[in-house]
Amino acid sequence: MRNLGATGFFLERASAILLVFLLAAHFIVIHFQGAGEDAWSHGAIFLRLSSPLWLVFYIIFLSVLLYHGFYGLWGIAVEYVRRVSLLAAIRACLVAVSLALWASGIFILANSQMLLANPPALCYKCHARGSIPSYRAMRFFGLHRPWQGAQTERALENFPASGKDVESAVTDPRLKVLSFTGSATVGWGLKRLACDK
Amino acid sequence: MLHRFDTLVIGSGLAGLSAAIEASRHGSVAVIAKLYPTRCHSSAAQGGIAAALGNEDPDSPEWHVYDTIKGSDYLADQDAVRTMCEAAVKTVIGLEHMGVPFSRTPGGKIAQRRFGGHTKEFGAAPVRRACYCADRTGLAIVTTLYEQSQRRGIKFFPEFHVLDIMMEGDRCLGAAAMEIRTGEICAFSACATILATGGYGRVFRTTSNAIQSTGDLPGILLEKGLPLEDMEFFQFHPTGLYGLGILVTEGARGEGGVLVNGKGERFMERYAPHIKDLAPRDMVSRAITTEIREGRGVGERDFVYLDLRAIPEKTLSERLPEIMNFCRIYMGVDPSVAPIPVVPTAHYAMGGIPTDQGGRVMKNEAGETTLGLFAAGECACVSVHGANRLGCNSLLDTVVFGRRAGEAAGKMKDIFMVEAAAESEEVLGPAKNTVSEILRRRGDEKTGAVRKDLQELMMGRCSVFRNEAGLKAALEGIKELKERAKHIAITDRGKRFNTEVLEAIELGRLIDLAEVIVSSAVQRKESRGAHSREDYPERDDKNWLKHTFAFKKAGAFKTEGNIEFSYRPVSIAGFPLRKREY
Amino acid sequence: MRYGQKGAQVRRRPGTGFLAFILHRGSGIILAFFILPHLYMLYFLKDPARYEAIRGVFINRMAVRLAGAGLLALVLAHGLNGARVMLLEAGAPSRLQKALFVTALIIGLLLLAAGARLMIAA
Amino acid sequence: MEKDRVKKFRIKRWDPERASKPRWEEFTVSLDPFERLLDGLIRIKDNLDGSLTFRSSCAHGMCGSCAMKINGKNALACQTLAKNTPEVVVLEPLPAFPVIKDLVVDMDPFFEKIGRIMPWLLEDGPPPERERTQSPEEMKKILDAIKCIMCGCCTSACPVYRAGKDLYLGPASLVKAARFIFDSRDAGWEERLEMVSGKNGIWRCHSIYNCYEVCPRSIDVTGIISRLKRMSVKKMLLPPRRPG
Repeated sequence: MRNLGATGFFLERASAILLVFLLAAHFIVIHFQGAGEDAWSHGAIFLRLSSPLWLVFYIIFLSVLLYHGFYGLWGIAVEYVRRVSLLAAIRACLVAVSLALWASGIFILANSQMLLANPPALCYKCHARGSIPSYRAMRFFGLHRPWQGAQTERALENFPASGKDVESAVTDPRLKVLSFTGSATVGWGLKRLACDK
Repeated sequence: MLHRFDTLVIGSGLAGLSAAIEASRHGSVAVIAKLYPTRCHSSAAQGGIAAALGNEDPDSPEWHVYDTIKGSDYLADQDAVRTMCEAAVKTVIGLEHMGVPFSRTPGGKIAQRRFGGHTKEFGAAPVRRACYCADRTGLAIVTTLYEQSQRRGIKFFPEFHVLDIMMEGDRCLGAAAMEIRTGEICAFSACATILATGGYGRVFRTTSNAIQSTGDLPGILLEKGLPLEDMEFFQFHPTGLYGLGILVTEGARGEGGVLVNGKGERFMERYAPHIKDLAPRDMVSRAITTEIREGRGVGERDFVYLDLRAIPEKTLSERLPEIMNFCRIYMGVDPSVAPIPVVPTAHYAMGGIPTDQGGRVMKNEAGETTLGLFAAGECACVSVHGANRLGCNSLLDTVVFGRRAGEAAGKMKDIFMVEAAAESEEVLGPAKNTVSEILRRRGDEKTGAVRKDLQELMMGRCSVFRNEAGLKAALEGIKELKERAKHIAITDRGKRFNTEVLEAIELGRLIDLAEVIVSSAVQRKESRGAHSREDYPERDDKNWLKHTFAFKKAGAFKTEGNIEFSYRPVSIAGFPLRKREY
Repeated sequence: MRYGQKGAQVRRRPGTGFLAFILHRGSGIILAFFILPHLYMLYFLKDPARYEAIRGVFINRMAVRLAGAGLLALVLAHGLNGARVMLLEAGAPSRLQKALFVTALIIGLLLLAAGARLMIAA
Repeated sequence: MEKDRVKKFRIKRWDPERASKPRWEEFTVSLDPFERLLDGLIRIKDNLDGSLTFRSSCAHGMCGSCAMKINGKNALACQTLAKNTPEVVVLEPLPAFPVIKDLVVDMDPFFEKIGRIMPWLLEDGPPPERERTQSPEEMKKILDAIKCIMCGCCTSACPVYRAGKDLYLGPASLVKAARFIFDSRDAGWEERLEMVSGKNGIWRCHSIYNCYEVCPRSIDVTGIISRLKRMSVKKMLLPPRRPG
């Protein structure tokens, strides 16, 4: 038990700092798209999960979040529970529940990888709206051209893009169908590009 | 409840804790006190503890001895003073080793500052001798000693009010105390009992002393037929906050503060041309009182100013932070921009339970001691302070003689066996009677009113200046107060934490002590140190170079009221008597 | 004059720090349990139709969108106060604790306004 | 006196010996603006109700006896002036400690907690002939902590302490620990730091600042605890040496 307190405290603070960034990314990508946006549609999630970077992101996010949250709950228990045996039981419960949650998260991620290897056929849709935050975030993580490196068969639905990205998407031979929401000029320009295919 | 320890210490101030720590080397020790250990009044000591460390100025214990004797107006026993001053350096360093967080010089040594009456080369100029911890030296030392007592496994009994000392002839067998929390009276048997209950400044209205400084133990000893020594000498500290009596340490003048009267004069130049504001306390108090009496007080009121504005702000906040705080809180004055209104305030009892240098309580002027009974600190009189104590010598006195008493008391268990007392009327009877007698009283007097009148009386008749007529009137007044005290009605008849009963008991002791103080003052027909008679303005070494022993029993030489007196010569060892000038 | 037990009520203002602490603890507990619905939903990723059906419920109900904004508020409260506490623990002077609380409050409200607009807008 | 101001003291009174529940009682006394609330209490005890029970000693904020809850905030009655209080002064015993009678609470658990952290200087070997040296800068590190008078205001104001009295050491004990841990002369700092880093020590502090707000000695209590936290983390991360 050498200075466990300091370790716990330090990890709690460290995980908090990590969480600031992880949660910011999470909120920007998922929640700040406007309620009508599809950043957490089935396709969008699978698109992200097809990238190893996002996979790692989610594993870290899950672990850090669970550690931070359950360590916090444990801290409250320590403060209010006097009986040592009860405290030990609570501790065991918290550890078990957090591990179970972690395992189920990992299971979901693993499951998604298996689905990705054998996907249902779907069309690709492209949102040419470069200004929205999620686009900027994806650009930041280098994920703004999700179709590059994707297998032809993979389902790709509804991603944000702008300018050059869209051009590359339209000209990419692997993209078969393209739907578009955005201004007319851009739309017609895209159409011309697509026709060249 | 019955308890048995090798050594019993009553009082948890500096003297008590020092004694307890020392005694714990020899056997089991219990400390009982009517407050929690760190609530003692030693923690209010501000300025410092004197020791000729020579860290800031060249210094020598010999000069310290001289200053103390001169400061005492030659009434101190010179051999005891020598013992104290020569032990001072070791004592302070011992305290530092225990962990007292002293302020430091840039070189990392214990910092020292100037204090009233401390000089170099036998009076040449002020010297930096007071080792301090900002202006919370007492708190720092008390806290440290309490910590060390905990380390040594000393058993504390906080909030036990001692009601009786168990005596068997000349031998002390322990004490009976009430556990305030339950009202239960317990007997503490011990081979040695050390009294360290501090002062009794609460006989005066304006005092720097704590509300709990009520002189319980000297009062009890008086009843047991034991003497009290030099009770007429009560020090008035020159700079108490006006109206409150909260002390402004002499260190404030040591750092460069000056006293200013209503005309804006630095009047101490007239009274002590050499060391001015750093003259001993009795002189400064007299000077202030004279200024006020002669109409040179500030405005229409009866105070003078202590001006600290010459001290740089940084020094103020580093070395006198508590003073700054007190002035801001209680006076609404910021000492760095305005002078502080001050008046002399009752501060320290030079007199008390007579002891030898080992803390053994004397039972008569011949120096015969009682077995198993010791005293140290302000409640005791060794006497190292004589007629006037120098600033910073009180902390030194408590620690040096506390330790000596503790050592002597700790060894008692080898020569004096005391068994645990049995629960009997003989043992606990007197203590129980004290309480039941108070509870039996019927009448319409209130403790607070009688106490207030006593304090007013003492302040008016027996403070800085005294005269025969005033003192006689005070004796009459005290007689009346004694009568009134018999009619105090107690409203709280519960057992649990009954402070009303305790206050009535304390008041009884205070009145007894006031009587001894006034009686002693009446019979000493001279002016010496803090005892300043207007009708006898000169020091009279021919007739009065002697300690007063006041008894409450028959068979002595001289009588003033209910008190009888005998005398003990002053020990002179190396410092012949001279006129006292600064 | 004597009063009953409820006779003398003092109006007690909880200290800033205590308020912040309660907010922090409360939001923390709720947020810890927010992991559950997230995982529950993601569990249905294996069945796209089912997943999209559940998602539809969330997207189409205004109340649920508002709840989303509430989640953001909790995250901001927890996170910003966490930042405040960490700053103070890292050595920021104690006398700034109230000012830091107010600062966190203002930043939180601004972020909440911006974020909630994005979350609630269709 | 005309300058007197009438104050109402509303006091929570309880003598567990005689009543099963506390009751509130109101007294009217006159107090000068510059008088202390303690003066008011003494006046009540002297003139109105001798059974009113409270602790007092030094009467100028150096002993810590008269700590109580004044208008909802822990403070010393001897340090609170009449002019700084509203017309009605509400007095209660310190919370979190068992009430003995009226405004007197049992401080034993408080001192017992302080005793747990080995509150004494541990030397490293026999002391030198003279004093151990300590630079003024080193001394400054404990300057705040040595001001403590152990009145109990901080510990009693701490919600964490109130929730788990028998567990959490409480702010006063931690300040006491800091007084030694930051003392350059102390050899036991490592052991003591371990002690306060246990599960009932510094990690229970959530920087609520109640202790800081109430401390009658203006000690930066929470700041000191934060310093301990930093030191503990540093000690975990860095090779063992005495961090500042």
